[in-house]
Amino acid sequence: MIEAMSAWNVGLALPEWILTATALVALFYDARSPADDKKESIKWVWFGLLAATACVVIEWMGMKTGEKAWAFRGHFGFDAFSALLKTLFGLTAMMVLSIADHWLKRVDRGHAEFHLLTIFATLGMFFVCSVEDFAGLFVALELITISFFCLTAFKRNDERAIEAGIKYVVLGAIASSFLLFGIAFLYGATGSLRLDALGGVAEAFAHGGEDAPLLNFGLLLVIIGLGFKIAAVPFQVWTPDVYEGAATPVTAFLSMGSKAAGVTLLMKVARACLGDGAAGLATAAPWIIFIVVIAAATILYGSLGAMFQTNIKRLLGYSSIGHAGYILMGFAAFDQAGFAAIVYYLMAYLFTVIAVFAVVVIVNGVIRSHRIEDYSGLARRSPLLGFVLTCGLLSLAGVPPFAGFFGKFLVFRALIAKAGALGDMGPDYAAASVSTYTLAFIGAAGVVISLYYYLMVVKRIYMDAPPEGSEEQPIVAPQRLKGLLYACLAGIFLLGMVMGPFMALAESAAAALVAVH
Amino acid sequence: MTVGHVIVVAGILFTIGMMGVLARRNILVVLLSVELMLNATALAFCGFSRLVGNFDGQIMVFFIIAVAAAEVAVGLAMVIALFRLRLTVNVDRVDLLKG
Amino acid sequence: MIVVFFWIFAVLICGGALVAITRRSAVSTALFAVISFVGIAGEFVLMQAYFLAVVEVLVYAGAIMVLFLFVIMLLNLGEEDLRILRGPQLHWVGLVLGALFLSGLILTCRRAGLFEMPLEGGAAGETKALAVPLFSEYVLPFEIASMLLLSAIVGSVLLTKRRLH
Amino acid sequence: MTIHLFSLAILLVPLAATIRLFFVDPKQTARIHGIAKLATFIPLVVSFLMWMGYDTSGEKYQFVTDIPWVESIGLGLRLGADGITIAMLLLTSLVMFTGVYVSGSITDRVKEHYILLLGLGTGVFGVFLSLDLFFFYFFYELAVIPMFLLIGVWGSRAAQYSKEYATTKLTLYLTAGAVFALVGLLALYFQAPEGARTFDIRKLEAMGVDTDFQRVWFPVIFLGFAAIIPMWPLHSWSPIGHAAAPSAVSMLHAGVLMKLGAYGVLRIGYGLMPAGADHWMGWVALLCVMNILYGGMVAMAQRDMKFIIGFSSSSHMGYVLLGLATLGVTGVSGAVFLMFAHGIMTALAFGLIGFFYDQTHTRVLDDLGGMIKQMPFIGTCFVIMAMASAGLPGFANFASELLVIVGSWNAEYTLAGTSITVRYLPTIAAVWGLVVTGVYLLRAVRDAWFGPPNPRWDGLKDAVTFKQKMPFVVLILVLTYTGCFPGRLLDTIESGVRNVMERVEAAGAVDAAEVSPESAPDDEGAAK
Amino acid sequence: MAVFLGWLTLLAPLGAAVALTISPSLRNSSRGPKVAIASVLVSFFTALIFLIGGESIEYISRWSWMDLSTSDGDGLLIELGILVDPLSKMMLLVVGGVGSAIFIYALGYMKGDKSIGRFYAKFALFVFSMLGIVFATNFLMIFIFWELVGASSYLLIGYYYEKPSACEAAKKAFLTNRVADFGFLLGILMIYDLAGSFDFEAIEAAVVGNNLTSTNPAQLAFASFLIFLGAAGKSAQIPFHVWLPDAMEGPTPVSALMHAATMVAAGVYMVIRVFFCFGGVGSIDWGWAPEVIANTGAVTAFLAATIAMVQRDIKKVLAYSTLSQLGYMVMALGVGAYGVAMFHLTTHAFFKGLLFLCAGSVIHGCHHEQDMFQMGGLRKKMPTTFWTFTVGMLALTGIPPLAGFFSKDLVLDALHVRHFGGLQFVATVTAGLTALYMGRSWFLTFFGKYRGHAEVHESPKVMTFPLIYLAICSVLIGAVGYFGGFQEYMGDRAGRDIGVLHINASLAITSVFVALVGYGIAYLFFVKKPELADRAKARFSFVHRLLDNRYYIDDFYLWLVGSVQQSAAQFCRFIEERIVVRGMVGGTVAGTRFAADRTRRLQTGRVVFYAYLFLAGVTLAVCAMVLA
Repeated sequence: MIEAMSAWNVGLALPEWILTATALVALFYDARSPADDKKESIKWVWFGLLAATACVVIEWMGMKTGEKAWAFRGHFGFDAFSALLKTLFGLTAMMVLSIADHWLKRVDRGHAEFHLLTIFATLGMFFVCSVEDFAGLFVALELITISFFCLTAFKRNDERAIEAGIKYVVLGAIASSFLLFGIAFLYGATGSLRLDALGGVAEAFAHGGEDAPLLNFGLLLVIIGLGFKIAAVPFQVWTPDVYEGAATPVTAFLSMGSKAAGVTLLMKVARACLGDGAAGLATAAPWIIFIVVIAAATILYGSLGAMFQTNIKRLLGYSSIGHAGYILMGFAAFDQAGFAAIVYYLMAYLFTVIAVFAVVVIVNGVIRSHRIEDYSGLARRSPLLGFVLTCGLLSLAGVPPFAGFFGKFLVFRALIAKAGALGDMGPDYAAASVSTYTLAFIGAAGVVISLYYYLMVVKRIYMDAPPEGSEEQPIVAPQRLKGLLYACLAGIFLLGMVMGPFMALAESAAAALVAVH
Repeated sequence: MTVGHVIVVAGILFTIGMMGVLARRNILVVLLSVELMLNATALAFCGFSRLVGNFDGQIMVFFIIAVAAAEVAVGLAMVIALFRLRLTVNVDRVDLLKG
Repeated sequence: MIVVFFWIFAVLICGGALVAITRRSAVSTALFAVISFVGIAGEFVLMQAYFLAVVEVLVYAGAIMVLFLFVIMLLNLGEEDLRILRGPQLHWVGLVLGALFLSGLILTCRRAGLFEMPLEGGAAGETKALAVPLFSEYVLPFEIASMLLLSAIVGSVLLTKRRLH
Repeated sequence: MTIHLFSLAILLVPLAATIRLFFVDPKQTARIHGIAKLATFIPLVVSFLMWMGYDTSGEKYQFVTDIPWVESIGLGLRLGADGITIAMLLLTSLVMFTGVYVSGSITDRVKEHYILLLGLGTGVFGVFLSLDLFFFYFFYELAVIPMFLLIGVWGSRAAQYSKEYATTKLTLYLTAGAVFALVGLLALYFQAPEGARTFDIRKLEAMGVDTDFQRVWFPVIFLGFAAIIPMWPLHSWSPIGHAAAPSAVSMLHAGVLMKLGAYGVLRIGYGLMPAGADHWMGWVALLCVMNILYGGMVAMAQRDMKFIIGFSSSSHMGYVLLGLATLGVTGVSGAVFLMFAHGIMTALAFGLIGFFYDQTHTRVLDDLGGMIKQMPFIGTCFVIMAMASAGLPGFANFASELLVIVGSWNAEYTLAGTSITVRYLPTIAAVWGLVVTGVYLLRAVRDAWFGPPNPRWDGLKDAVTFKQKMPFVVLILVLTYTGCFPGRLLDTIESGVRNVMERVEAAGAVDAAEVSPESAPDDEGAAK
Repeated sequence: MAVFLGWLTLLAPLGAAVALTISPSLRNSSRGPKVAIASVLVSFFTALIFLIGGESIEYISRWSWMDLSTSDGDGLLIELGILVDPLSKMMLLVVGGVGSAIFIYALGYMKGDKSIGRFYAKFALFVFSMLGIVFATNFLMIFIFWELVGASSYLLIGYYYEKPSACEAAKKAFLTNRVADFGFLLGILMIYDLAGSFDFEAIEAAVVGNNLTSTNPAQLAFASFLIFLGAAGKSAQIPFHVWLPDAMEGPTPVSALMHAATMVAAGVYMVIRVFFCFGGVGSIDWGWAPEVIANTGAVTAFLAATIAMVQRDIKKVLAYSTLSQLGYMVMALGVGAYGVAMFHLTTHAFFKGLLFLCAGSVIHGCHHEQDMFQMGGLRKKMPTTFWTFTVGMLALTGIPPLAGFFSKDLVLDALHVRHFGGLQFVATVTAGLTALYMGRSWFLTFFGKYRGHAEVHESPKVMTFPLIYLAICSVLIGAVGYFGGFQEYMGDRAGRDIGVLHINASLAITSVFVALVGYGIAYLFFVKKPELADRAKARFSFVHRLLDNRYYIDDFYLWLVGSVQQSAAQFCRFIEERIVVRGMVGGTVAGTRFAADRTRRLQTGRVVFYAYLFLAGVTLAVCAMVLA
């Protein structure tokens, strides 16, 4: 163990190296090749992503169950958890690039930059999965954030895109400052930047009743910083604006990639707070209540805010806030089951969100609008797109037999388990237990409210007549994206109906996360 | 002098930076205020580095500076793009996206 | 002695920042911010983080602020803009929030006993002392930071290019 | 892992047909109809075979299929049937089968219609067959969501409410109820000690649930299901939903979907939380009086035919609730039997209303009149339906309502939280409900069918072909057969109910033993 | 064999009804009615066989209909069955004997009606329902067929469904009965509570053996009163009498069948059947119930007779007359003279059936004219009808030696024996009124000059044959019954301590005298000096108006239904729409929408505001943490 941790073992980060190499080669390629043919040819970057992802999978296959490999003297870890999430990020990036190809064809500029920034962001996400200290955490997160700043404002001739970028930069930088300030306090509390150093202090606090103001303060600020990334209330305000303003493929990437990166880090921090005894802060009632309150507020904000939206991307922005709330429900559970639920939730979310945004991109390509009104009669103009979008929205709403349902189910399951467990822990935890149950009911209410606005879109798609004169104008999905749509559809249904194998993956990831090394 | 003093000074600077973000409408100044906040964290790291007695905190300051530089670069680039489009750097005018 | 310097630098930091965010002109804001950064560098020196102090002055007060000034000049805001963007317009809520946050922070420090921890003592943050862990333990974040900068460059170029091909 | 072909087939056939329909050219409507008919006929046959093969003195759950699904959390595709299930399966397959026949008038997006209809059917079958809490919820939602589109796309305006309003309200209500219940289901799952946690209803039954837990959580689960039943005052989605839905969907909705709630109360509420049921159902007996009388009174004030039947459904479901609240074999068997009877009856009603609505495009009584002249067959069927609904002997509704009333007469309803025991009162209200039912149904019959023929409707076409008549004839035959010879079906239901009620009665006995020493004198004083 | 015959008798009309309903060819052919007639004749012949068979054919056959009982006998068991005893045999004779005649008669009356098949299907169904009541072995079975009778009467009264008045009458009949059945079912349930069974045998055993769970007279009286409510509904006793006159909207054979022999008799029959619930046997005190019953009967008898005096419609006169006669039967029930009530029921069935059919014949002859003031002088044109009507009328008014004389005088005697002086007086006066209104219609219809316009003709043979048959019965059956030991045959149903009654000469002379006076007045008013009638009308206009408006009872009900019940319904609807839908649901929706709108407005689009929110969140969290 000690040996493993002190080794360099640079090869372990092969996927990251592949991505780095891809980025660098692309950069040179972009600089050297003539303008016209690199538009299309830059697509090879996609294969770099594929290679990196494949590399992750291969490494993952080669690992024994419960094994964790180390590199960079213990500052880079690789286990089932990071492998699964890296695969997810790789898939996300590949899918986003597929969507983006279609979109870029229309925009007809900046192909190389888009691909490059996507690779950089993905690289950040890969690192996020593996970092073991706050320095790496911070830098990797910033790599993602800065890439996204640029991606958000990618359409720099578009006022809305720039506006979204500005808002994102300003608020993102503030959030980063808070995150850093928090890390500083944690550093002060533990004397180390390592994540696992948190455990000891946390356990001492939770069990010994020792006051740990630095830990609490720092953790609070770290949660705020990461809460910004996952769009948790009250740090969610940027989400709808940025989602609306950014280019659609970027929004897709944001809603899955950026959020998932935040979630990954939160999971890592949360796990660190559990300590070796895996109980740590999970037994600290105030923290539970804190997360419960945030989760409840987030769910309600996301659900309520979306009700009156007329722009589908904005609606999805609010929906993304709501989902952050449900993911936070998993954090409120604060145990292995909760982590497994979150991982499953992310897997389900990936296919769902990509499916939805793919349809949005395709539809926008024809009708040049993101207004929900203009989706009227989509099912008549394109049965496939109508169906995929409906499945996607219903999956977002958390309705069986779609993937989103089982994710939500697991989250609820974990949360109620926690509520029950807290209830058994005695009168000190009564408030925590009650608030956790309350969160479950608020979550249930959120499901209903959110179902309402998703259904309003479905209503447009199926029940309303297409706008005047457009009945004859079918919307055709391009062949390549059709493949993507079918893949997402398969993912949505498989994760929603044949949960066993995916659940096993999620559980092994969570187990790896919680395991003591 | 104690570590607490350093942290408090960092906190004050952080708060001032935050106030700057709240008070100013010029995006450039807003970005600059954010830089103040980042610097405050750097100060805090250095202070805590003294407290715990290793250099990890100071190394963190490096990264902070690097990230701050990157953020500034991107932020300023965006301001330029905004100015080109709208001929303004007033954040209050940047409110197309709302509701 | 250190106490005196500490307070001088503290005043520089806070005063500079305060003045910076209340100046009408963006240029003077940037200049006063430099004062604040110099103050921070001073505090670094007091904490024997010499290398950081140098970096702070070079990178922050130097490069970054110059970049800021450069952009301010580039945009060449007219009189009208400056009038619109005049001075601070802080709502009292912001002040209250800031004060509350600050007092929370101070309270935390007190509870943690930070005011009993002397600043003096400990090893000096010389170049070598920092370089060794930076290029061994923290080489990974370092490399990530390099990618980050690369990304920022690509992004900045993308955003400010006047015309794409 | 055990597999029983029957229970699996009943679930998989509609599912397979749903998938098959995806790949059919939308223009081949005949083929689509064919697939749909086949996919509903096979479950009908299978459920009949299950009924015949069901051993009333055998195992509690028969035809068990148990396929591990997510083993780590104790989740499995567990299907099985007891007597209650069999009755519900028969009901569902009958209504589905006839529903497909009456929806022949649909011409717009036929393929999608049947995909959703069969998906809905899969969900309903799944709920009835599930022996797993998770899949119970899963299939339930699966049944609700297609409803949204079915009503929204193929439905019609319901009085002052648009079909979109109706369908949204319905979907949200049903989902809210279900999600509410889900929290309860999960709590039920977690009350088991670590390691023994499972969604398997059979295992949970065997393990038993802590009494205090039952008392706290029974209302949660009950309320969740009560929204679906629908219990007053959570009923307002139902009449509007009925009114807006197209024929086949109204049939399924009123005929089957509303039964899911009561079934859930029985299977999960009573099956797993007998003490909770024993504790709380007294209040339900009072609330269901509101269902019966209030529903009837509102129906009386309606002029839209579907609204009348819609409110009458909520009135009839009041009897189901009353039967459940009796906590006795007679009343509960009556309730289950009534679920069956009411399902068939309302399916018939909505099929008939749909039939003439397709031609008249109005259901408002004031516009109709004397139509039996133009549509003797449909009119006759409607009168028969009204008779059945009004609780006339010879139809299953009467037999089952009689059981409910007799069962309820002997029941004592203890209001939890108070020392009040109610007797007779709910029964008296229920009997009066029969009068109220008669009033609005006969009025509807008179206003729509009798009276001088209206020349406006001279062009109406009666059901003439076999295809048109078949669904109505089948439903009437079932209604009369089970009404005249309830024996076999009732035996089946009874065997299921007896298994459930044994536990409830045992819990009640324990409860009485706990309570009686100090509060016995109170009961005497509060009786009546 | 006898058991089989019993079931066959019960099911034959059902079979006919089903066959006629499902087979269009049978329905539209001339064979259809014959099948129905045959199915009713079965019950006539069975009745004869049973009566001839005497005690050797008395049995109970049971079939378990709904069985929820366990092996050790707990739980509910509902049976259907055939109970053959003197009472059901006699009732079967009434239903079969009168029913067959009416069925045959209808063949002529309904000739030419397009949907005669449908008519006979409903008719047969009605007979089936009635037979179910006759054969019932337990309370639930009687209730089941009770309801079926209600339903089939609904179908028959509303036969002319195109006539709004017919639909209304059908609905009224059904709902009035439903309201009464509300009481009936509750009564059944109370008895179930008391005796622990629905079965007549078991309940009787419990009553005789004093095994009831409660002997509180008030409770028992209430139970039997509730059961009587059911009877009052079917037998059209005040206050449930309103449906019967309206029910004349149905074809005349229907009126004859329902209002002479079957439906209205069912109420009385049921009370006789369960006489043990009314103090007929055993030593248990049933409280005030019998008295209420007797008084109800008296009030009904008197009020109906008075209303009958002012009716213009020949069938309505007979309808009120039926009410009045039922009042007699109920009076007899009230005083415990069950045998006498049954005797009057039997005779009444024949002569009232006869009268209705005669009226039908008149209506048929006058081309569906029902107003007596549009008739007159039909004596010559319709001799058979005239003579048979005369027989029926004399029987009804209790002129010896016709059937009504015996039965009505026994009722009077029963009242006398039980010292119900007041009731006896009312009954005697009513006998005079009966003669008065019957004489009035007799004179108006058959004497004087023809006042109508259409060509009048005698009815065909198929209609007059049943008239003659019933007339003969009406002449004979009273004497045969009285002297042939009808009351003894009814056994213990003759009453607990009333025993077998005999004609009391003084009572008989009084009643005959009163009847003759009635006829005299009728003759005076409607033949001798018609202007006298008008003058009386003018003189006592208040009374006339009261009678013409049927004591305003119908109007009261109309108000009750139209205003009170509709207002209640509208009130509920108001609650539904305003409070449940708009208030609860709408409130939730509005609340959510309000919250949603507020939430949305938080997104002002201004990044500075966002920063405020951000800082507010942080500060809130920090403060909470520091304070915690």
